[in-house]
Amino acid sequence: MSILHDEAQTLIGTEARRVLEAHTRREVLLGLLEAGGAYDRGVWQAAIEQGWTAIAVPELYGGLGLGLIEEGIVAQAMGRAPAGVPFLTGGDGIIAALAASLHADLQARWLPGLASGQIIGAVTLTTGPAPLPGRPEVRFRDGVLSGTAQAVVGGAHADIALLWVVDEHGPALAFAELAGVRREAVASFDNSRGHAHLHFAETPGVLLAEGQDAFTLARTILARAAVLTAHEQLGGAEELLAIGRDYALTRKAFGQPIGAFQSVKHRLAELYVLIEIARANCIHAAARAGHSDFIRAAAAARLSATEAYDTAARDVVQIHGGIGVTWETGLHLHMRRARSLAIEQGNMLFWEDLLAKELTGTGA
Amino acid sequence: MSILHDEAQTLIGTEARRVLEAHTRREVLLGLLEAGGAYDRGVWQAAIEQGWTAIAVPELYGGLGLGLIEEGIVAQAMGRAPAGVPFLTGGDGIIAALAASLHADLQARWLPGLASGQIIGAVTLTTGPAPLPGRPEVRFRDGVLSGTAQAVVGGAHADIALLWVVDEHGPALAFAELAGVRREAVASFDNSRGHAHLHFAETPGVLLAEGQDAFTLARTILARAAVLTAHEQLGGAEELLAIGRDYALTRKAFGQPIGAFQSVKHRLAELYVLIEIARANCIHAAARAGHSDFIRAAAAARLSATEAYDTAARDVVQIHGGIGVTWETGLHLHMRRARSLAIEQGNMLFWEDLLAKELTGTGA
Amino acid sequence: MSALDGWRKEARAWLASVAPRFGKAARHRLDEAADLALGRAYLAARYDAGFAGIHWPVEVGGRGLSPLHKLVFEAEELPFAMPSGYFGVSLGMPVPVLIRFASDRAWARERAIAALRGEEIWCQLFSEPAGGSDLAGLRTRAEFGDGGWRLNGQKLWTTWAQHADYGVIVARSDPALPKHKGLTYFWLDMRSPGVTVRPIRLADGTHHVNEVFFDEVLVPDSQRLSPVDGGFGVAMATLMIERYAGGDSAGFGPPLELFIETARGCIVNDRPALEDGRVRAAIARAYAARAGLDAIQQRAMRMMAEGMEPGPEGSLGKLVAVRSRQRLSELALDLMGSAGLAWHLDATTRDDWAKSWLDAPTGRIAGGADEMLLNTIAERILGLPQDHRPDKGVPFNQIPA
Amino acid sequence: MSALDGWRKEARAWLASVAPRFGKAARHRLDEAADLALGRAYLAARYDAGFAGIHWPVEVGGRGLSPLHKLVFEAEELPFAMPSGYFGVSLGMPVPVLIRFASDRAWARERAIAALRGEEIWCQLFSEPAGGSDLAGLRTRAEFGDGGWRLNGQKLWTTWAQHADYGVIVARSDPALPKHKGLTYFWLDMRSPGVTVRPIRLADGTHHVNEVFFDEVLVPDSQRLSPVDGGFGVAMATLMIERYAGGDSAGFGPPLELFIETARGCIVNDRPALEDGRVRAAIARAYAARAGLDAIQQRAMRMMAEGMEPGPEGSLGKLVAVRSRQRLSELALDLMGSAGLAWHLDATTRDDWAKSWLDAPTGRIAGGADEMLLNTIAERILGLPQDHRPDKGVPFNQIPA
Repeated sequence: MSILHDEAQTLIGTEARRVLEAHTRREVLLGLLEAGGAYDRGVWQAAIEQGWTAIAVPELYGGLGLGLIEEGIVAQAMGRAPAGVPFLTGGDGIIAALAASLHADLQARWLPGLASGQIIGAVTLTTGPAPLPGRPEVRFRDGVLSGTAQAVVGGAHADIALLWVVDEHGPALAFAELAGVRREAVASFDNSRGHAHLHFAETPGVLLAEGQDAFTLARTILARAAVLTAHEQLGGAEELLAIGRDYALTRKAFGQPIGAFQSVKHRLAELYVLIEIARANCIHAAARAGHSDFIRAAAAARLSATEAYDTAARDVVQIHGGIGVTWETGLHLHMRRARSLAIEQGNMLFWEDLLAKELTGTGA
Repeated sequence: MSILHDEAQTLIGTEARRVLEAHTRREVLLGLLEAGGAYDRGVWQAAIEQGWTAIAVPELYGGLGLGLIEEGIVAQAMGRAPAGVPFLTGGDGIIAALAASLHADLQARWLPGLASGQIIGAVTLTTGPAPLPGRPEVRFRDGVLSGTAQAVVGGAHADIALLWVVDEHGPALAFAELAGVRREAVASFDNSRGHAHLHFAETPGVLLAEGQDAFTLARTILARAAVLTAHEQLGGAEELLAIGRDYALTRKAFGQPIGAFQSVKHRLAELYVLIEIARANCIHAAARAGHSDFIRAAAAARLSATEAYDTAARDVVQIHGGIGVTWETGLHLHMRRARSLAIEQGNMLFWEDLLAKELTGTGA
Repeated sequence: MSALDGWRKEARAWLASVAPRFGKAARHRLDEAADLALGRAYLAARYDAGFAGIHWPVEVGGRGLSPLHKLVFEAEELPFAMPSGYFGVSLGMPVPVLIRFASDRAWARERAIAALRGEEIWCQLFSEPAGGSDLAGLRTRAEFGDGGWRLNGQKLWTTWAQHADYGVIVARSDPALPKHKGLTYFWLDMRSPGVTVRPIRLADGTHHVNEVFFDEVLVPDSQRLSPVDGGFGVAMATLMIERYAGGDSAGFGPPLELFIETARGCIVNDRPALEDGRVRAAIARAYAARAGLDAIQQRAMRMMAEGMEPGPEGSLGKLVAVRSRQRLSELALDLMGSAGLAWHLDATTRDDWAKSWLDAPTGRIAGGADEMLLNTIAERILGLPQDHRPDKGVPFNQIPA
Repeated sequence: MSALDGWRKEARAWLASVAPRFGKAARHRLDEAADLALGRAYLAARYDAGFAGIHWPVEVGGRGLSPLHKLVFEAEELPFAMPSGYFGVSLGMPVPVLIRFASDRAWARERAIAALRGEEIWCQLFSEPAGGSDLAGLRTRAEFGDGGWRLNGQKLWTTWAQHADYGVIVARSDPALPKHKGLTYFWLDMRSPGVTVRPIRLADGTHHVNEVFFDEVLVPDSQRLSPVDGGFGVAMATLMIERYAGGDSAGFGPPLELFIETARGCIVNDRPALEDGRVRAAIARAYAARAGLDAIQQRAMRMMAEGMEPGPEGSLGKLVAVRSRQRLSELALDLMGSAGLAWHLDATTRDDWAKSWLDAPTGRIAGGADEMLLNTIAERILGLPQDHRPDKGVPFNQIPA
């Protein structure tokens, strides 16, 4: 149980923050909001150069053979930026799914490209009206896929996808190349996420897991995504706290810094508390991958990080007053990201229920 | 729709507060906490002399022929005290049930005594694990009752009861004299409420309503109880706000009144907000008795008043620091009452669901 | 109540009759200029139909009816989504102040009617970069000299200044006095030389607030609406009007019915969302809060109708309603799952959760931030001490920036 | 982790072996005197078994193991409900301070061992009527003269003073200095002439805190634990020990498992309560908060074990845990319906929701009120400005009462 980062891990974090600070420009992020289906190519290039795409890929396939802890550290820095690229979480899901599958051919075909960043992967476990539905909207029959996966994160740009589908026996996990798939970009309040509907029509696909195996693997992959997303949320919340604190020290009202008023002090202190709880849960969850308590650790991280980022978005904007709601100041970049991340990997109600099921043995 | 009290109503409120202030002594209330199954006889005598027991009884039977508005005004003053007598709400329920029944004999037999306060009534709609259960614990068969009604408010002292029972066809409303019933007083954290288990064993009873009629009447009576209890909660919350405000003005820390610190100011201001919303909902609901929107108005009053009193109990104790948690200071009298009132007329989840059902047409 | 019921029916009938010309469908995909023109036409029609200035005195062109009549009309008007938003500030604050404080009554009547008919628009120039919550900390200077007052400085967050013909403004006439004391209140022509309006874009991408710059703008002394150095009281009266005018228990977001409809289409853990306890609690709580706010407002209106002073609880509406709307909007988006990610350009804060959510922080700041409202309740209603304010009683020009 | 696992097994085995003599069943219906006597016997047995002073230095009678070892033992000990509560303050704050600040090391070792064995009990005399949160505002006087210091005044909220043999105390040695500066820290014999202990009853009816009066109590200068007028620093060190010692993610209330078991027996609208979204949310949220606090504490322990300074986030446990416990206890009572009204005299805050709920406000005040903890986080961790404090730097005897 590695709950203290070692030197190498600490260095990854410091580097990631440095690189992302150097490559992130607010004007670019604001521009992305109005450019449907675009993302921050500069940051993606940096991510590739830094080897972030390779972290979880086995060394055999050109990866670094590291794991969720290191990916989480990078995700936290991405959340802080907040970066305009949505691919690392989906990439982790596909890497994990391929690694867990027995398809050595698929591994050899795709893992090197995922590691090098040449290939972008997406995952559709939480698309549509509810996460991991009992009746997925994409059908798999006779080796081909049909139906629509809705508002897939990174779907506008992905080369391959891991899909939650239904076959003759029920829900299953499938893999597909997206080259021939019709993509319909979704105009979103957080456009750089590359949300797109993927319309499958007799698209060739490969079944990775069926039945209980599919459920178990899907939950594990979703839990990994939740942990990574929680790290992003944590990073975003931290950044907002830092912004709010600085503003509270410099902005004056009634003859003193607004940070001297208890309403502002206590709001920021409460936010600090939420962030530290989220941080502790994130660090813990990343270290529990592969253990029997991983799902509950992931759920705890996800719930506390969502609460921290949501609260940060509400409260730090509020502390800023009017300046907080202008386009140019850009706090809304975090506000938008807080909401898209809250939605993308399954909403709070889903995670509350999943955790409650783990703890009580009772379903809803 | 009388949402402004008229002169007579305003006078009832002023008088009720005056009388209750004159008759309420903190030492007596503290003593009641340790005397299982006792109540504040002085206040009950005053209530009888003031005619509060007669408010809702038709004039024909020696009552005042007034309604929920006037009862609510008195309940609010009772909550403020907080009075050590739990009988008015149960009395209203029995009066309403008898008035709605076609049993002129029961009306003539009991309403005059209820009006004069010689007879104490209790209601068992919310006893047991959940309010208005589909399978009540007391059975009615061949004119007699058996089984236990759990922790009935005022049950230790009541002469008659309105009962939620099950007969051959399902849940029903029954009436019974309690003279021969074994009572088992419940040691409670709010002992003056006279909580007692009522053990029925072949006790004679009268059926008042069956089937859908029983449900409809029970809901109406429960809604009346909710409105009266909401008024009590409102009164308690108001009193706590007044206590908290006074303390914040007089207690000093760090060289100034603690009321100058925003954490204290904003806590009290938020409490004021909750109280005014509860007050508006209470006044509105009391005026809607008999209308088709009564249930939803009652639920809104109940929900907002419970939130106001709970918050007041938490926050005003907190503002007081150590002195707030001593036995002698007696803030815990309100804290205990906040919890007993929150439980007695159906918990928050019940009222949320009832209101949601009204608004959405969908059951849980 | 029957008189009011009759009024309600009348209003509904008229609104339904003009809805095809002015309502949501007619406004679909209009650009702002066309929508504003339609709005002006709507206001003229509304005036002619007798539904304008409902509770204003007849002497200034109003109908002289009760505030309840106004409330009823507005409740009926809301669902039609008429293009009346451009005139909300104008008719809500500056013109009522004019009616109350302008000494030239005939001129005030002329302005009032023009504003009611949508021919003229007024804006309110209060906030500044250095002081949002701290209104009295404003720095725009008004210096008296030849021909009147000369204004120099900058205002911020001025709603619809880009369309305004006139504005009301508070400026610092004597910086040697403590900050609340050296302020004077004027009206001015927004086309005066030296006035520059620059739009500000908000988080949701819209452009309805502005920066306004004043460079040697001449304002004759006849346009003064307060005593010299006595403008703070008039400004506070304006804000009070604003606070009461701001009554909407939905917090200017979608009605609760829309939340219920949204939830009806959603799934929580393979069951209908409306069966989920958390969703049910959110609905019940929002209803209880809104019902309370509605009851407070109705009671206030009724008291006003009976010549009584309404209680101070009238001021808490925005505080409760906008926070509640913010949370409800977040929950709606969460429930919608990936469908909640979509952004509809044409949507409004009244009919779309994403729009309502993204705009909610503006609502929590505009017209008094939450924290200021809580302070006001604590100090004015509960009588608690004022916060420590180091600038209290200090000459304005000696307060460190 | 295997060393710790071994330690955990050892602890569990020993605890199970003595549970019949000291555990919950053995304590059933004992009066306080008998329970305290049992507690002393338990502490002696615990010391002899090597589970006392686990992370204290060997030189003062401790085991010299890591804080993690202590944490593990406490987690194992908790479910047995051993009679160790009387010694919690004693071993938590005063004795560690003594170990750290007493100059007579042999004597300190003697006291430490006696305290570990339950033979002696120490109390902490800090709070006063005039200042709960404002520790430095205390008024108890210490005047130096013949034979040492003379103490006069009154302390409040002193836990278990009625059983204490010794106490540590902060008193005002120079009222002409600003309030933080004129304080001195001593230890004293609670049986000294002039010391009077009077119990205070709390809201839940229990008697574990006291008023303590000092009337010309003589304390030799050798019992001084701080420089003259330099006691505030030592007092703050004590409070820091208290804040870290106070780690319990259940907020000293029942474990989450009990909530789940309680809910398992409840019905919400004719369905099992555990299927209700609100109940599920409460369970999930409480778990997330507690898991976070546990992870923070484990990380801190691990850092300490590796010789690093743990982060400041260690101080937020009580703030989160007790508030969470308060809400969870309320919800548990609500869910139980009329069964929730019952009051069990024998119950504890660890195993009964009514008891936990009624005692929760004490938890939110003792050892630093929520508001003080938030201020500390804001000022010490986030570097935000201190509140306005009119008494800052003013000689204590010139601050208006």
